[in-house]
Amino acid sequence: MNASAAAPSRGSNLDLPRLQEAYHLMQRIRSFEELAVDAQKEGLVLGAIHPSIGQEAVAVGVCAQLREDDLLLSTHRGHGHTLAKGADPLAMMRELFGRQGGTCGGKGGSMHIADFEVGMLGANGVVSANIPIAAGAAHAIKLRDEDRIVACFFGDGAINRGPFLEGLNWAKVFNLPVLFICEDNAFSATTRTSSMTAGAGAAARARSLDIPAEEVDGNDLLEVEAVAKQAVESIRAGGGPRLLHCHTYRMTGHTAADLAAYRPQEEVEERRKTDPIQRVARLLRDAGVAEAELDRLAADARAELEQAYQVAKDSPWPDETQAFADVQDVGDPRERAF
Amino acid sequence: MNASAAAPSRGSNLDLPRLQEAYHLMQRIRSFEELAVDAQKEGLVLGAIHPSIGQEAVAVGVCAQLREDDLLLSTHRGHGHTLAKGADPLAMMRELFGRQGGTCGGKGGSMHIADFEVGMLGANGVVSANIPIAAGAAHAIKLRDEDRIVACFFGDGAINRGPFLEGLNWAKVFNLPVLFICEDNAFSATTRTSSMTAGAGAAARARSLDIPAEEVDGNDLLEVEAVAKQAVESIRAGGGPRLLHCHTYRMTGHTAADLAAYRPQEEVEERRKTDPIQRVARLLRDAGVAEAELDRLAADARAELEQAYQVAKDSPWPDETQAFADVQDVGDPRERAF
Amino acid sequence: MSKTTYIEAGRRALAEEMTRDPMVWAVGEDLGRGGVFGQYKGLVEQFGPDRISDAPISEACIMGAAVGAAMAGTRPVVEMRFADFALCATDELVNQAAKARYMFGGQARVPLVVRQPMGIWRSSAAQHSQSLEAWYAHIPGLVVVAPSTPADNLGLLKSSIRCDDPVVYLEHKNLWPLEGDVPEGEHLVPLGKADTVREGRDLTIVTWSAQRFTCVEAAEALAQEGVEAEIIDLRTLWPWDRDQVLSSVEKTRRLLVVQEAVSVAGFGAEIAASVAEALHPLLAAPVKRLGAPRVPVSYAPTLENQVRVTAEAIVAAAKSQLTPAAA
Amino acid sequence: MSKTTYIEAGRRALAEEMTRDPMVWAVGEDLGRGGVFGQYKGLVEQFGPDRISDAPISEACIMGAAVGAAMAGTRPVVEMRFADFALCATDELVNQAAKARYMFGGQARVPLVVRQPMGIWRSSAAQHSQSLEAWYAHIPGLVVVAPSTPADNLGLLKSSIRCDDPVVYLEHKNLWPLEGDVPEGEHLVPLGKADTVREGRDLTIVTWSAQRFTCVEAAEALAQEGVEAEIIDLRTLWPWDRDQVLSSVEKTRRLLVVQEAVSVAGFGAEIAASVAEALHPLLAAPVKRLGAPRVPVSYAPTLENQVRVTAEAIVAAAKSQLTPAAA
Ligand SMILES: Cc1ncc(C[n+]2csc(CCOP(=O)(O)OP(=O)(O)O)c2C)c(N)n1
Ligand SMILES: Cc1ncc(C[n+]2csc(CCOP(=O)(O)OP(=O)(O)O)c2C)c(N)n1
Ligand SMILES: [Mg+2]
Ligand SMILES: [Mg+2]
Repeated sequence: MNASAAAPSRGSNLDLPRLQEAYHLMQRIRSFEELAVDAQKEGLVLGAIHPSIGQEAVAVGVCAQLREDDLLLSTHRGHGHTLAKGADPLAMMRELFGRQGGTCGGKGGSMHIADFEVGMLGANGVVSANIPIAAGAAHAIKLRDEDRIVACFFGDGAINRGPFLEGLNWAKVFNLPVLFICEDNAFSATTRTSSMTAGAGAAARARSLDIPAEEVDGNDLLEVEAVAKQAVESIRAGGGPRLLHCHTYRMTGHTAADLAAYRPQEEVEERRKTDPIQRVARLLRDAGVAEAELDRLAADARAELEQAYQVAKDSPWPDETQAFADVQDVGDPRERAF
Repeated sequence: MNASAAAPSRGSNLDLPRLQEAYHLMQRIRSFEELAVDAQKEGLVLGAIHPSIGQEAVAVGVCAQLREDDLLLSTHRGHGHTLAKGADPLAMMRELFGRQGGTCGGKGGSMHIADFEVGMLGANGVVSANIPIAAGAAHAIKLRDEDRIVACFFGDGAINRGPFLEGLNWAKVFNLPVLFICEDNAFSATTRTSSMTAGAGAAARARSLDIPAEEVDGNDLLEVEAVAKQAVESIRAGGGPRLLHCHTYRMTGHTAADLAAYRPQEEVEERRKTDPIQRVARLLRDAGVAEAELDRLAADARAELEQAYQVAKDSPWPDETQAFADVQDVGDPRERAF
Repeated sequence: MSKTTYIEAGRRALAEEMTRDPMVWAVGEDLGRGGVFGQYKGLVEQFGPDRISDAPISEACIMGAAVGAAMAGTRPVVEMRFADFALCATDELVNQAAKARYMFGGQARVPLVVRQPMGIWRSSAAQHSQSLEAWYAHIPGLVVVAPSTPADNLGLLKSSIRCDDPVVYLEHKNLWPLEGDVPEGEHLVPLGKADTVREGRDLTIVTWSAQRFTCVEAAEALAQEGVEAEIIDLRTLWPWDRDQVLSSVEKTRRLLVVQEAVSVAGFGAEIAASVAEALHPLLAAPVKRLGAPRVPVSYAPTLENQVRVTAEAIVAAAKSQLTPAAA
Repeated sequence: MSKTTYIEAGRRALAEEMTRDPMVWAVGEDLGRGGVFGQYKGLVEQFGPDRISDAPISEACIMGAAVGAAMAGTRPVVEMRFADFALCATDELVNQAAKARYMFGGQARVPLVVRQPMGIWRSSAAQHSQSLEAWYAHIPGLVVVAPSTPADNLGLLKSSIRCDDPVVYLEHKNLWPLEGDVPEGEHLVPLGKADTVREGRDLTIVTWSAQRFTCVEAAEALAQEGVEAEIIDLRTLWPWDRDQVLSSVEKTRRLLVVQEAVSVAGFGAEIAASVAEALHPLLAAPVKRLGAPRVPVSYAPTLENQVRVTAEAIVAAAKSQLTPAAA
């Protein structure tokens, strides 16, 4: 789907260690979310979670191009981005379980995971709201004359909110170092996004703002990597904002609780064949990596996350006094309440 | 500037009576605003006014294509649109002076002029806010299965606010009968809009939403008329929303009080040569209309508006009890205030 | 009478009004699949996708378009999904919907109902749990409604749809499954009328929305100890039923206001201040408010619980008002 | 001391803080030409267009970008032009700026000042005249400041810029030309401290922003008749100076709150309710609020004047509190 990016070479000169690492990371993300879905059924995950199962290639392909000090702004469907940016899955699982040691100390939950240590400035419960925030973080980078960049993920539904336009316009006008990634999984909650979207979507809209944009098969890790790499290099070199429009598919319902009965099962089955993890597995196999090695990587990922699950489950609840901490410096948050 | 619209034929087969009428209307608008500027200096106009002097061809060229029962949504710079839609200049002048008999009974002033009798559903003090409202009015027309259309004017600065994107997307998704007109006068208050705008502007953004858009010389009445006529016909026939991007120039400051010292006087002088009223006068002269007739039309317009000015000036202030009328049906607005 | 849930009562109200008046329509994200909580289930099958309309994720445009559609002769019911997301449409609601009629000198009417599911709903955290009724009560032009029972959700939603003013309609997410008796036929509850949930001589508890039930629980506990609390559920916050509140406090001489929202600058302040202004010489104890501390709502239950007003807190507050020292 | 205007004091505050801390910058529409009221005049020449930055007409993005820029290590001062336009950025202020620190478990700081020129300014009508301080006082995470004098505008804006919390900074448009004494050197006014404008034994008038001066006028008239009013200008609305207000009312035993905003659910309700809760047994008269009726602001002066709180209204209210019948 992407004409202008260098066609990723397959098989022959693959960077196998890197690809195995990516495969492992994708498996860790998948395991995290599968376990989180299970944990919700068991009542361990307390609020809504939005799995990105089937979309892992976007998170992994893009974030692999970032440095640790680059910044990330994510969405309600942000576990994959966050893990790919290097966050600790145990702290994330604890956050989902609302426990001490969670990334936000149990105050945020899945939709507000943040890990400032790895440059992850927050998921967001408000669709599209992270876009101006990302532009602003990039603005700070410019003012501080740093060479960091910002990656901002959002969904296909988010492009119909005003902050998408305002944030992209802002980033272009101020020539800011930000990579916008539209993770187009075809759905906005229970609505097929195409039914509520005019025009060809994120890339077309970005181009109307003179922001260079590429459309890629978001389930093809190598394509995502190649195009993201070019974009990140250009942005870091001062070339201004860019947008990647990644076509993918949401394999689960909107939330873990959504059965997604509004779409034909055949469609889901058809799309399952393009599972991004299986595609990487095929690449590795074709390049001669042994099945046992693939199994080992998958099992290792699963084991790590099962361990995180167990530890999170046994972690204590936040201390009640924490409810009143970190509100603000000025004024007493308890005043006049009781 | 407009390739696809039928090239307006000049001179030869002009509809002279209609063009004289347009000329008269443009002169009425010009007189209204010149007198309003004077009146502000004399302390008669109470709040801010935003003259559209130099932009009259857009208002007149577009509104001439509308029926009386079509709807209009306008902006803070809306005197021209409103007069072109058929509103009574005396009621408008009274509104500017804050008097009884004003279009809004003195409650609104220039930025909130509305005249529902001629389908004018309101100017707006919030940039871009009229765009979703226009889409909604068109939505009502569709639900009621009427053949009316909505015309929605806004400035070049308005396209950087989110409601522009949301409103255009909405209109396209629901295939609504609305004509968007971006009156591009090159300025957003004291800022040159190009310095804060990414990409080529309104038409390009509309096209990215698959909304057909034309760019026209907004100071060329015949071009505006021709392109607006086509657009209105298409919309009324159920063709969905369209956008006109009209390039014009704001001859005055942003408000009547703004000296616009931030732009070179030469630029203003240069643009004065393209004054839309003088261009129509030339057309009429070239077609054989006598200078005396042109003078008569201008003088008639001026006299009508001077009369309105005088009457407005002598009109009584609104009765104090009106402050508490038309707030809402439910509840007493005076309760607990004093 | 029949048993119905709060959510079903809202659904029925909308269906009845849409049947009665072809100009009533609803628009919001995911309505075609029944809405995010199922409040619209089955309605698209009954009324078609033009009148139960999906929307893009465009809260500002949902609200703004509704203003235009209302001014142009229809009666939109707009769904904000969570009250928190209505903050993406504040200009449209406050600067446009609320002011259009007045600004335009009475030419416009904006008959528009904005449904905003509100309140704390287990582990939804800071961006999905707010109660901002005080904001809307402060804005001239808006009516503010917060039903607590299935019957009221039926009768008040119907009245709101018939009202020619823009109405902010706050359903509490925790109440969706609540069952209650609902009249069979046409049932309208007038805007601006409070409901005396329980009579009592010793103090007046004024509340609204889900806290009604916490207050009832507290009143039952108080009754065990011989204290009879009168509970008034305001139901409509603007206009609020001043007469009923004042005459109750004239009888009981004590006022406790209970709200789920942040107490500071919450709507309870309006009630408490109004009663103190009007009845000071009569009061046997200071007016008193209970509400959330001024902190965002947390995700973890141990933290989230810290901002909830509990029945125990209500009992304690009521008792403090009855001790002679307070008088 | 030297004489300075309110608008110039704000300009000086920003210039001083930008000089002191290179991470402070300002962004808003038309700032390069000095801002819509001239509050930024000359600053772009001094600090360059990156630090006194123009912005597109994108209030949501101005606010949202400021949140990101604050989290990423700078200290933005954002200009909303009119408080009314901040309603285009409510999600960004309330759901993002105010909650980020808490939601993220303390990882974020959002040091951000939102300048919102507020209030009635001759014939600006409904969309350019609002006073919505009560809204922001209700939102956990926000600081709310409303200076009334040049010295306070200098000292409070500087303190706000140094504060690590998001601050809603409400300058009153009518006060721009007001002259007053301002200290020459570094002048900081602490957040949360009220100013006792005038001492008096007979009643306490609590006010803020431009109404301070109407209250002084009223107090002078009252003094003619032997009534000595104490006037407290809150200056900061959150946190408000509860101690100073309560100790004044303990002395005077009477409270009158005067605000320009709509009285219903206005911030005055918080003050009145708090005082009634805390000092009921001591009060010699009921607490009392004055504010605007619940109507949008009109354009024509005869109508606009109907919503203004005048010195005469304050005198009358004060006297009603002093008549024995009220006690
Ligand atoms: C402003 C706002 N409106 C509505 C919602 C409710 N909501 C949460 S996720 C979602 C769908 C978002 O679709 P998309 O942007 O495509 O992201 P995806 O969920 O597909 O990853 C909606 C409507 C919200 N969180 N914020
Ligand atoms: C949301 C909002 N932001 C800012 C303003 C202040 N303002 C009034 S007119 C204007 C410039 C608008 O420019 P444009 O849209 O090009 O219209 P023009 O004035 O040129 O007709 C601005 C910034 C406003 N009214 N509303
Ligand atoms: Mg999606
Ligand atoms: Mg312009």
